[in-house]
Amino acid sequence: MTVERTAPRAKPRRAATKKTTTAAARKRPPRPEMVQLLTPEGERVEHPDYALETTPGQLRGLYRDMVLTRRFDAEATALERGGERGRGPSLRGQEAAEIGSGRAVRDVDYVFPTSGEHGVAWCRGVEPTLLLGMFRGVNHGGWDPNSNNFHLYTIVIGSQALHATGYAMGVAKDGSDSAVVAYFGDGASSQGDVAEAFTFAAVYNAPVVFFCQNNQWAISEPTERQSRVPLYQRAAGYGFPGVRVDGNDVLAVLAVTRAAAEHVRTGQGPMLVEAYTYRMGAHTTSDDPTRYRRDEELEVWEAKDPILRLRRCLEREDAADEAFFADLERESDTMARRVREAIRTMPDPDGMAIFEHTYADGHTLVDEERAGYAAYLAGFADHGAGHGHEGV
Amino acid sequence: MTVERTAPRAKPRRAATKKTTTAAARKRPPRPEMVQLLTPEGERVEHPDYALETTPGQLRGLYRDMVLTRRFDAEATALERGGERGRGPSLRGQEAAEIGSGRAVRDVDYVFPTSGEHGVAWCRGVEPTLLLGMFRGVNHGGWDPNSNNFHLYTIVIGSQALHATGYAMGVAKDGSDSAVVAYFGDGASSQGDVAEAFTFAAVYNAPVVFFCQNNQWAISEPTERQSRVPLYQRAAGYGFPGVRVDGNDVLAVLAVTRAAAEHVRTGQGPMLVEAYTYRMGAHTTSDDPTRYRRDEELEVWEAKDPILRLRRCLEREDAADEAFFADLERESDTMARRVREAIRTMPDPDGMAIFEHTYADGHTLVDEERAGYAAYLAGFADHGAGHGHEGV
Amino acid sequence: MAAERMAMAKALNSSLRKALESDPKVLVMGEDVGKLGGVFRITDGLQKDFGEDRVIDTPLAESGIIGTAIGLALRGYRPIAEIQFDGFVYPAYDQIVTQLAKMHARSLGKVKLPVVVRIPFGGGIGAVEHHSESPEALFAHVAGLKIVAPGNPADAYWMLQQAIECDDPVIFFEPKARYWDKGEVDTAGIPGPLHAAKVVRPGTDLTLVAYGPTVKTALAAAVAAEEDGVSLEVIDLRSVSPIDFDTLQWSVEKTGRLVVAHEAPVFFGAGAEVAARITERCFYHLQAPVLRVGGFHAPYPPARLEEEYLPGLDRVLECVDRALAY
Amino acid sequence: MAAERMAMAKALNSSLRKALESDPKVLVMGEDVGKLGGVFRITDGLQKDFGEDRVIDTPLAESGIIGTAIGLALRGYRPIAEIQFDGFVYPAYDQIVTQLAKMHARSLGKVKLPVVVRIPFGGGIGAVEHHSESPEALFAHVAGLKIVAPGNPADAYWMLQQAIECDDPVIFFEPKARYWDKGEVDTAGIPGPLHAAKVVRPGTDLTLVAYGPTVKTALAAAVAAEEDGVSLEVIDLRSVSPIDFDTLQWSVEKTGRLVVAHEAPVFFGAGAEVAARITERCFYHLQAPVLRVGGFHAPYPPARLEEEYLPGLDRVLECVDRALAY
Ligand SMILES: Cc1ncc(C[n+]2csc(CCOP(=O)(O)OP(=O)(O)O)c2C)c(N)n1
Ligand SMILES: Cc1ncc(C[n+]2csc(CCOP(=O)(O)OP(=O)(O)O)c2C)c(N)n1
Ligand SMILES: [Mg+2]
Ligand SMILES: [Mg+2]
Repeated sequence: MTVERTAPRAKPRRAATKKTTTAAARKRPPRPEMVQLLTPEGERVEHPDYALETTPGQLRGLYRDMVLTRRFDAEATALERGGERGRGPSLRGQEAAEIGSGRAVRDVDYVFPTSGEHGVAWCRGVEPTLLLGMFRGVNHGGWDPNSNNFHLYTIVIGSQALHATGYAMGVAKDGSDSAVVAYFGDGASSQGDVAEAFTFAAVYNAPVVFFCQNNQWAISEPTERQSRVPLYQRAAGYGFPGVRVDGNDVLAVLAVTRAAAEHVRTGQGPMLVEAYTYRMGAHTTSDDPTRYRRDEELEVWEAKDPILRLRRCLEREDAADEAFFADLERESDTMARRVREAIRTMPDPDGMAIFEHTYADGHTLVDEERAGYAAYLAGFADHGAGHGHEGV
Repeated sequence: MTVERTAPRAKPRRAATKKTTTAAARKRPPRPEMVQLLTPEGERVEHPDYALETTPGQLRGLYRDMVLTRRFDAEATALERGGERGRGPSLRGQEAAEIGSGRAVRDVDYVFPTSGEHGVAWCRGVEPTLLLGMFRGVNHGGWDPNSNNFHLYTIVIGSQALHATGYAMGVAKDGSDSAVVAYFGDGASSQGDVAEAFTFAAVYNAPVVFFCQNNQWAISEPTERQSRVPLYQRAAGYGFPGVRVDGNDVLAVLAVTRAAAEHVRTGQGPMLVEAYTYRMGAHTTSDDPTRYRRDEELEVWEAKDPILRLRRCLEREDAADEAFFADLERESDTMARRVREAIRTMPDPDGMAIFEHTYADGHTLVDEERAGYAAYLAGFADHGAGHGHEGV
Repeated sequence: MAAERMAMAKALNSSLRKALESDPKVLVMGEDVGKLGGVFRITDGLQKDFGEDRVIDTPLAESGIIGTAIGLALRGYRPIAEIQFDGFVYPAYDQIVTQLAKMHARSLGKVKLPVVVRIPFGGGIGAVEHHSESPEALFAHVAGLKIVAPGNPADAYWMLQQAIECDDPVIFFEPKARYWDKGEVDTAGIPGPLHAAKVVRPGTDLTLVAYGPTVKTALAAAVAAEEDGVSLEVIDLRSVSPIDFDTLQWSVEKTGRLVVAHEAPVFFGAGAEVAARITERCFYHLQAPVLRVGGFHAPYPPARLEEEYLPGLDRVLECVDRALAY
Repeated sequence: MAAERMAMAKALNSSLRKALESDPKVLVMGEDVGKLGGVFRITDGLQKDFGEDRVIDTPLAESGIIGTAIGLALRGYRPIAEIQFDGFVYPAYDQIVTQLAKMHARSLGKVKLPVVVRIPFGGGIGAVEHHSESPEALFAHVAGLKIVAPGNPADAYWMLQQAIECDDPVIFFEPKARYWDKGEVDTAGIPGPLHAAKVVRPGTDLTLVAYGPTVKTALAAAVAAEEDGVSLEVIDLRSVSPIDFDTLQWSVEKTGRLVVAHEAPVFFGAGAEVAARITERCFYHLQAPVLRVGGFHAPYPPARLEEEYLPGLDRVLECVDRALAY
């Protein structure tokens, strides 16, 4: 597998999307900066380095993944608007980047997400309602990363790139052929930790795919505030390949991530994938994108919607019938109900939970504070509602 | 000015050094990965991108700078061996990198050293004995950076790359045409701070030259422990040019740094210069290089000695006579004596100095501790030598 | 008359505006401080009025923000850097404690670094991890820094002005849970010294010290205690480095009892330093040990548990009761 | 008989060797720990015997060292990371306090991070800036970490063994000025609990607490005081998080007086926490306030001033005198 490397350029070049191509042209298209296998119109295109064979069933599966992911995200966001606590980022628009990459890796591979890869979590088989605890404010994650080889969400941006690299160093020591995937955003690419992860991964030849979701924005800051050249180019300076893929094209993301995982697990060291996509919603429910971006931009990207695109492909290729779409809508509604129900019935943790899990092997101060707090609570039980002045 | 960018490569390619070149070949030599204008044999070669006109006087000046720098360094190191406190890195072998770059910039430019650029300090006109205070243990630097536009030595590796970048952002705001130079080592290139400096400098188009002295070693670790591709290539991934120069060739370093400074001061944003050189001595007086590197390596590099090389050139071009070399030796001896004398007579700071300069605007706790300590000392004055048990 | 009732967020915004107006060397920098006006809108409208050159959106790298702020200060600027949330200051910790705090001393006084680091801190806003921490003790231990935290809009306005004018680096902790609380701000007034503690409610039976978000709790506790016939003297510490021990001593010599409340974990927190020093200064006056109430030795908990974790009214009053029981 | 007289450096080296031998998951990593054997030679010979795969020279990036150590721990390894000097730990501070300390809690106990961070700390070796600091308080305030510091070779050997066996992250502070001091080490012995303080010299008039490099000073002070007819009970704290307050309380209830000595600055240092808590526990037993002697509120000074800065014998004795004067 070869990966293009081009000289720095002030503005990213958009891959040309042709409506019609002759067979000859399809055989040897010019190598575009961004890998694309599916145009926004749902038409297949070929790429010299990345081929992908698909069955109609696989296409439907990817479509279902994306639809359910979007619905899950919408539901979680709506609950927050409805007054539920917590703030989580919305991934609307990034379903192809998440599902394509999530479906590219195997069970034995290991994924380090940043803090909102619900789509990847879905692919890993993580029970969706487990993801809600942290945004509902009942825990900070709390699932077992080893159950699905899906690490906890990491909120401090960039940190997990190092954890993934260390994990991959361990994989290499074990002689295992697992691939490790580290997700991060365009904004996070500026963090020193991500650069150090690049350095360590390259020097130790660690089997880690750095998967950067460039959704054009870091809250209110456009990607140009992080780099004046396309982000995938950063890899070359650290001695490993980088590639940009159309992040709204689930087939291209799947093919490229699969190739990247193969690259790293065959001992060639790390690889960077930049998925060029777009955050269609607000950063969080308390964000207000009208302050910093224009409606026209959203319109441009709505035309490239990853779900719409695959639907057009399914229709074009006659890979799905009406019943499929109707069934999926029902499934989606059911899932939404289940999410709402799960949120509604999610029990608040017991107050004493504060004193659990700070240490694995115990700590006398925690014991002392636990006992003190229990006595304090017992005081209320003895004397009624205490001073009754809670609420400041 | 164009700067080569090549694809990553596992091993740095050495620039070919030819003994004889035809006029035609000298006009259009193949563009080597590393810029060189003077062979180890002291013969001039040309480079398509970097020309340098020199007078015999200038060559003698550079030679003098290097000889005095080496002598200063040797003297400082010897004093430590002689039992003086403190530990400072030795720069032997890196005189061309320091003098070439130090002489390439103007008075209005601003230099951020790491912690041992005595040669650069010399070029900036910093009184040499001022540099000794920190290694003698009487202060942490203490010179006024603005006197010579030469910042304090920074020991925590990589930090100063950000200070230089911020300073350069200020220069740009002021509309000044100063160039800023940030020195760091091959080891320091792995620090997140250096990567963040690259990001900030590129995004704000800051007029900063990143000058990396790749002396092949970070204490006991070879440069391959930091990167699997040549370090100058890192710049391209951040969107600015990087170039490797023969760091033992004072003429090439001068020409390249001058061009880089010109590049940054003309609003083209940052540039990275990697000076490919060698640390001939131990890292510090308490280091033991025999544990990690082989004598043969040192021999190879001794043949490329930067001072020897320029001496050969001076002789070849008849640019200096016996008297010049004799005078320089005397000057060097005098300077050495002056350094020894300065060290010997350097007064210990007063104990109360601890309470100075923590704050510019004062702090009541410092006042309280100062008063308390003064009273404590006064107690001894009153009662003789106190308990007389000092010395644990 | 320049006195006006406004929220702390507005007071901070006005104070930044004032500084940008009065000194062309003042800069505001941080993540999302420009067009968005910061995630809490503290810098709202400033980039529009002062330009991108003075109100600067930075790359997402906290070490880079502080490191370049230091460089800008070396060039003669007076940068005010915003760290988006308390829990994101740690990537900048090295630049703050090793460079920002020490460069003045390293230069034997030749270099001054008038940098203000604004950090919204504390909990009570129902946020996810890293958005509710109180790291002030981690900076107060480090010589070369000054640490302050306003407890009301007027102090927010004036203390920020004074921090910006100060030639030393100041870590300016803003109690984010109090951003929308209103108070009288007299922008024409004459402020007291930046590092002086203030008796915000006089009392006779026990001194209750708080700062930042806990000042409001302490005042509420004093009201509640009064109903029970107990007179609390509430002191707003305002400055965590230096600490105004003189004012505390004066109060404790009168009341004989001291309770310190802060959101940060009690272990190695500001309360420990206050307790140790006041006990030394007031050994013969104290009728009870200095007691501390604050966060537990645990990571800041998820939102649904923060009421349990934080020193709320009941926990403060219980601590006061314990001190009075001696 | 496995008892042998050896320097602390040798004891640490033997302890690492033992750990590498007994558990294939144990790794040693850091800057220059391989061929060079570390700048203090604590890892001398380990790479030669256990290979580059287990004794790993890392790139020069402290955040990267701790961040990848966390990843290795997640994969089932037990990394022992060396930070070359105290003053170079801050670039890793974020990974330590935000990730290493909190991941166990974040996972509700599902993830364990048995990582040891070895840091040579303290002054007295005549070094340049950043090579003599005592940052333990900056870690002790952070829940999720355990902090220990041995004061003699035997403790160095055993406490390191125990730290490596511990399933929690441990910051292991090594008193570098004591590396070459010798003591008896019984590698066949049975060590006491890792976090227990030890009475290293019994006494009756005043309790003197120290840890790491100041234990030696405290013992010397006790000898000197004895000449003056004063009996000091010296306690080696050994653990800074948790702190064994029970042992301190037991001693102070007997002596009625307590002095805490450490090299770190007094302000917000470990002495503050000890003073606050022991005053609370022993309020009616204390005949004097708990006094603290340690570093000043200033950056660690240049080598020629460190004797003035450090709590040496005279300053400790003067503090003891002050406590006895109550
Ligand atoms: C170290 C750190 N600084 C700041 C933040 C606050 N923050 C959360 S998300 C975000 C934007 C991240 O942008 P990007 O990396 O592009 O990811 P996206 O949200 O666009 O997926 C910021 C600044 C953080 N979480 N961590
Ligand atoms: C953050 C940090 N970590 C570790 C050190 C200790 N240290 C001092 S010099 C050095 C090697 C630096 O190597 P390099 O950057 O190549 O510079 P050189 O000494 O070779 O010029 C190390 C590890 C330090 N000064 N700062
Ligand atoms: Mg983004
Ligand atoms: Mg080097």
